[in-house]
Amino acid sequence: MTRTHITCTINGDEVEFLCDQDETLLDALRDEVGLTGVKEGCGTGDCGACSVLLDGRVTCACLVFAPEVDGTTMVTVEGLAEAGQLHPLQQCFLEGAALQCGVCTPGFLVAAKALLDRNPDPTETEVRYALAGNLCRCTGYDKIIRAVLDAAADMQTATNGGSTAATTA
Amino acid sequence: MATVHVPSSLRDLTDGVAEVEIDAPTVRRLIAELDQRFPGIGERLDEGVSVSINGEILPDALYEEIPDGAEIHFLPTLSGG
Amino acid sequence: MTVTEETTTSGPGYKWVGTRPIRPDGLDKVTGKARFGADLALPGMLEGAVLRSPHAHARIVSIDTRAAAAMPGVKAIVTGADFPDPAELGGRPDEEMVAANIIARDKVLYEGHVVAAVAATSRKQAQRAAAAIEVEYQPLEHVLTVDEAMADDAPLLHPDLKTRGMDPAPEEPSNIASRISHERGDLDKGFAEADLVVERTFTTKPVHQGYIEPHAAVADAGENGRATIWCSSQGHFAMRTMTATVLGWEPSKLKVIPAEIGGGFGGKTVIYLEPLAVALSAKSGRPVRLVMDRDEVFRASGPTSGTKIRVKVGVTNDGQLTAAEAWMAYEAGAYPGSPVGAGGMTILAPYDIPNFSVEGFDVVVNKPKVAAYRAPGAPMAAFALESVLDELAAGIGMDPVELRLRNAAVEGTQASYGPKFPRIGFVETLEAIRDHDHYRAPLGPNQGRGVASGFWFNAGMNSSATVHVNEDGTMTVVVGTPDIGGSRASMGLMAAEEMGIDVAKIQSIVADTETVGFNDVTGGSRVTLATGAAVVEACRSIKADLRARAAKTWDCDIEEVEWVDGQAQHAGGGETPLSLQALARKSGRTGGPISATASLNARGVGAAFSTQVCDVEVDPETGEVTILRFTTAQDAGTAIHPSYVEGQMQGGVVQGIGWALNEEYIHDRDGRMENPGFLDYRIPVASDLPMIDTVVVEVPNPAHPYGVRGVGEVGIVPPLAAVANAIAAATGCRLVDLPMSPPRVLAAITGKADG
Amino acid sequence: MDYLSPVSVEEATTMLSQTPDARVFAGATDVIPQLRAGRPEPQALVDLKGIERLMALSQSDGSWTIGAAVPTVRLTESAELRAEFPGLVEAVGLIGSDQIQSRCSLGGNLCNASPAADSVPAMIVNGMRAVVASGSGTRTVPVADIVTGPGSTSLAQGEFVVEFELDRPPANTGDAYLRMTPRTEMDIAIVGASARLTLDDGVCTAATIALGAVAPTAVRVPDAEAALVGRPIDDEALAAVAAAASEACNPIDDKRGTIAYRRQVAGVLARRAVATAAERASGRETGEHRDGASQ
Repeated sequence: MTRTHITCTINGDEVEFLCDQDETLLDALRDEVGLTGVKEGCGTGDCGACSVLLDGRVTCACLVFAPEVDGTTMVTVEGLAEAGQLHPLQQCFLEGAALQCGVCTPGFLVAAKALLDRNPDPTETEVRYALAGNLCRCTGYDKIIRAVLDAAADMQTATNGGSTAATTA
Repeated sequence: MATVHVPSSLRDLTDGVAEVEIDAPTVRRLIAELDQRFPGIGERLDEGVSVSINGEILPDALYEEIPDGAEIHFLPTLSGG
Repeated sequence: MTVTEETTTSGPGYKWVGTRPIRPDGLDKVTGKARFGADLALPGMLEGAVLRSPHAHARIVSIDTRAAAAMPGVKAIVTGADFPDPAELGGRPDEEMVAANIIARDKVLYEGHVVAAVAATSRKQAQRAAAAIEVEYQPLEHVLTVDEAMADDAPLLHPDLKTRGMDPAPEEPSNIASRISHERGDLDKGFAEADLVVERTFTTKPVHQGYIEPHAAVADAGENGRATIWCSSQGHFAMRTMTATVLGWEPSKLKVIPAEIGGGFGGKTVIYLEPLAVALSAKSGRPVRLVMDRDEVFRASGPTSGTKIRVKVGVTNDGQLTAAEAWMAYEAGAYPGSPVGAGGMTILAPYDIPNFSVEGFDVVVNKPKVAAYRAPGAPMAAFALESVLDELAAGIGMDPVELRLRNAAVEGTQASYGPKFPRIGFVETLEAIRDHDHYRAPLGPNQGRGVASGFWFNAGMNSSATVHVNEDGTMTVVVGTPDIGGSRASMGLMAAEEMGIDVAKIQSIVADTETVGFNDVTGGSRVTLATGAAVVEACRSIKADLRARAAKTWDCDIEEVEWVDGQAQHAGGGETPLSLQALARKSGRTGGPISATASLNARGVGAAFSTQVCDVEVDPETGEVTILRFTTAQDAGTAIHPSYVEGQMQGGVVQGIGWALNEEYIHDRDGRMENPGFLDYRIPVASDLPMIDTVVVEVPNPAHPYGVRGVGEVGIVPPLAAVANAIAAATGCRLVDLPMSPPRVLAAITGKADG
Repeated sequence: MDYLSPVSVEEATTMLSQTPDARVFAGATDVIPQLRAGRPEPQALVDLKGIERLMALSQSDGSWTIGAAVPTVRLTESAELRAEFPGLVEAVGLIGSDQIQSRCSLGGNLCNASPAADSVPAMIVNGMRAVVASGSGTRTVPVADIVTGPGSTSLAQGEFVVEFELDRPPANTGDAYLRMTPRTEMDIAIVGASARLTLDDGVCTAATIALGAVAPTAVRVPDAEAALVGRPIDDEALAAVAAAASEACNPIDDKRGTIAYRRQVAGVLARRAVATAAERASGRETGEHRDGASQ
């Protein structure tokens, strides 16, 4: 089968790769582009471990055909930190012990970024529903939800330039 | 003299006897004594079994000394999940 | 960082133990750099696929691989004939079972049982070739539940299987692999003394560990009869041992390199793909990667047992438990080895009951062979017992925590499974819940509150650790127990405490089977205890070495040198202290590199207890159950890294909630799993849950240098009953069959209204 | 499988006529799992998202036009659409996670022809029409006439839905959708119920009620509708709705639910959906959603 040539932007870089026409974006990112931070937990869109931002929208890479992404812009977990500076979500996940095994973490971080991009000050309930497409079997979600709320508060503080302490209690 | 409690899973070898008194200085000798009395039990106690002496569970007790009057239990070695 | 969970610290004034530093592997895990099982690719690597049985029980008449082998890109195919006959391995029976489970020979025993495996130049090619293998099956009758399997005329899975533990030993084979029993006192007398006796029968379905990372293995077999395996597991040494057994190799011919592991909960203590990958690599001469799909994980890797448990307990009006009787049958899956033994040992363990009898059966059925799952065997047992205790408490008008307190095992109580308990913290967990504001918070209409407790042994087992002092005064801690939930951090904390240096100066790593001494699996809540003890012991050797070197430097006796705050100090104060860094820099001139290893089979395992309280709201018209609030109190001994202790407690609770409410294996009449995916195998999602409040009770384990008990497992033991008891309080309906899904709950409510 | 990406309706119909064994898709959220589960591979996959008309969302004085491939997140983000059709937006918002919402579409949710599709009862009660294209032009059909059974539709080979037409509601009209799932999210409806009511001074002047997941296709419940029209929405009327809805079920026992459960809960949800729709129609609704989304 003829392989398809794709040009797209991933994590700020122009990337070209070849893929099969019926290959999923998940397989292409992992096997053709080498971005193995994007994880396969189910391959059917039920766990969110392969979450990426595709033209700004959070999407399961396992439910996208690779040829669809020609000309698009994507962000994966590998692109969250900028210039060596961790994203506040990454920092809060670390400080808040919001990961145990860590395999769901890339998907959670990407989905949480999508949430905070459109809703910088979510309630606990909003965070829980926004992250319902990401399964975690280790943490019981408690510390993940707190970390996202903490990150939102940190980002609000940074944006407002204020010095209010961020708390989630 | 120590009191040895035989787990139910081994009582097919002890004719249903659940408790025996044995005089042995170490766990290794105690198992040998048991095997003399109940042939075949030594092999079954050789693997996958922990020894409890007076409540302390000892996974590597073969050379452990047995105090007088000790309560000895054999437990399956459980690992967990 | 605001920490809202409660921690009751009763331990001595540690400097590092009990703090919450960022875990050493955290950065790689939030940036996508961490390499899990499926993330490794080698030059020239082939991709594999596995052909699995579509039948629950069938004889394999023939396997024809010729057409598949001729397909483009196909480099190797293996079937059962390529492996040693398990019966001739000369190993223990359980090793034969592992081997037979890896690949079928003449019979398949469950849907998903491996029949063949293929390596090809792409995964798709391998899958197509696997589908092109022609297998002729002769379907056989199957059994799916303990009732079916224990019936007199049941079709047999293993024609030679005779029940162990029966007296007299049975002459006829059956599907009952073994019987266990425990008894004490006089049952009839005990029940006669009771004012109230409750007897009920409970059932639970098989449930899966549900780790998010599917099994994966890469193998590279060389021409010198050796092979290297990269895989994610709970213990690479165990993977090596088991893989070698199945292949008929010497373990030392295999090197296993641990990948990061994406969850295990017991399910990754066993092998599935590793021997297939090695065999395919040996046959093709190229590295081979095998990765399970999610549906393969469900169909063919170990869930835990479905069970049927009958419990009868008697109590006096003043709350003394007088007698208990339990009959327990656990599905083992296709090969013997259900956790009924642990179920029978744990079911009564939290309580001091003078008269009891426990009888359990390990029963084979045509489902995947069960694997360990977090406190294996205990949650279903506790579901049964703790539900009955709830009913007894209600029946005599006593607070359910009070009933448990009156009968709780304490130091010196002879445990139902044999020995006397050392110092344990069960009472403290009960008091923590009784005194928690949650326990007194008001409830609204259709809401109910339930409590339950649980026990787990925890494990010790073998661990080795090596500690190096680097030339810059930092330290490297090398362990061989995979880090699933933050154990690198807790190893670092114990080493920091021991050495008196900043935890940031300690790097903890998990090394392969050739780089560190033997280690048993990460399981049984044992790593912080056992590997931690090895790390502490190695650090103490290093401290002794450092003191000796300082003594030589100062020309004094070693007894005059103390190790305080990360430096050698002269007891008389006459010398300038020597820091770790200073001693490290000069190590080449004072005796060479500073390094120590400790290996041990850990003693002093501390038993773990948990008590939990749960509030639910039940929609009386739909049966929908909402978890409103949940608090768990657990004795951790000492919380080395409290955040990860809380995380273990919360994770265990939520797995238990899933088990209680919605998780189950659903099989059709042909024995095929109907819900092998995360859409219909419903593990809890974030929006299903409230925060899980934790109370870390610390009753230090006197046998561990830092009082550690182990925290990984016991949290999953109480929730099944806690949720059931809360539903009973909300609806007046006692649910005895899991899961308590909306149709079941509504049927109970409707049945009560009709009745 | 070939991946084809037409940029016009005409190009797509041509492709489909040239490749009879082709399957159209929009978000691929059903196609990929089905292929993975072993469904036969088509010769070609035709991605409809490159066609501007299928990705357009517009409103005029009298109606909305929703492209068949518009990802549902654009519908749930539309404050205007939510204000006019809160029940429809609730339904599409339940189709899956945020990840799925970025991709799934009304066209896909309808044409996948699952009896449990969340958006379909809501589309039916709102009288939505599907504009269907083929080589010979377009035709307009009620949404209720598209699905004929589990996995099957009335669309001919080579036909696909281009867009949906949705008339703006008359005054004092409200709709609602409720579903029963064991989990709060990431689940398939065991029962779904949609209702739309128009009130005049507290008296119901029009009612449509449809159920999902209780029959081979989504079903209207005429007896429940008849029990409402011309009456106030009181307990008696609601009880009649519940009874009629249970009666209208033709469910199966399957891994997700039993016949008895589906019948019983269909009545409950139909009654609750009617009550919510009535509140909305009378402007009394307070509008707190469990997912925290504001009205």
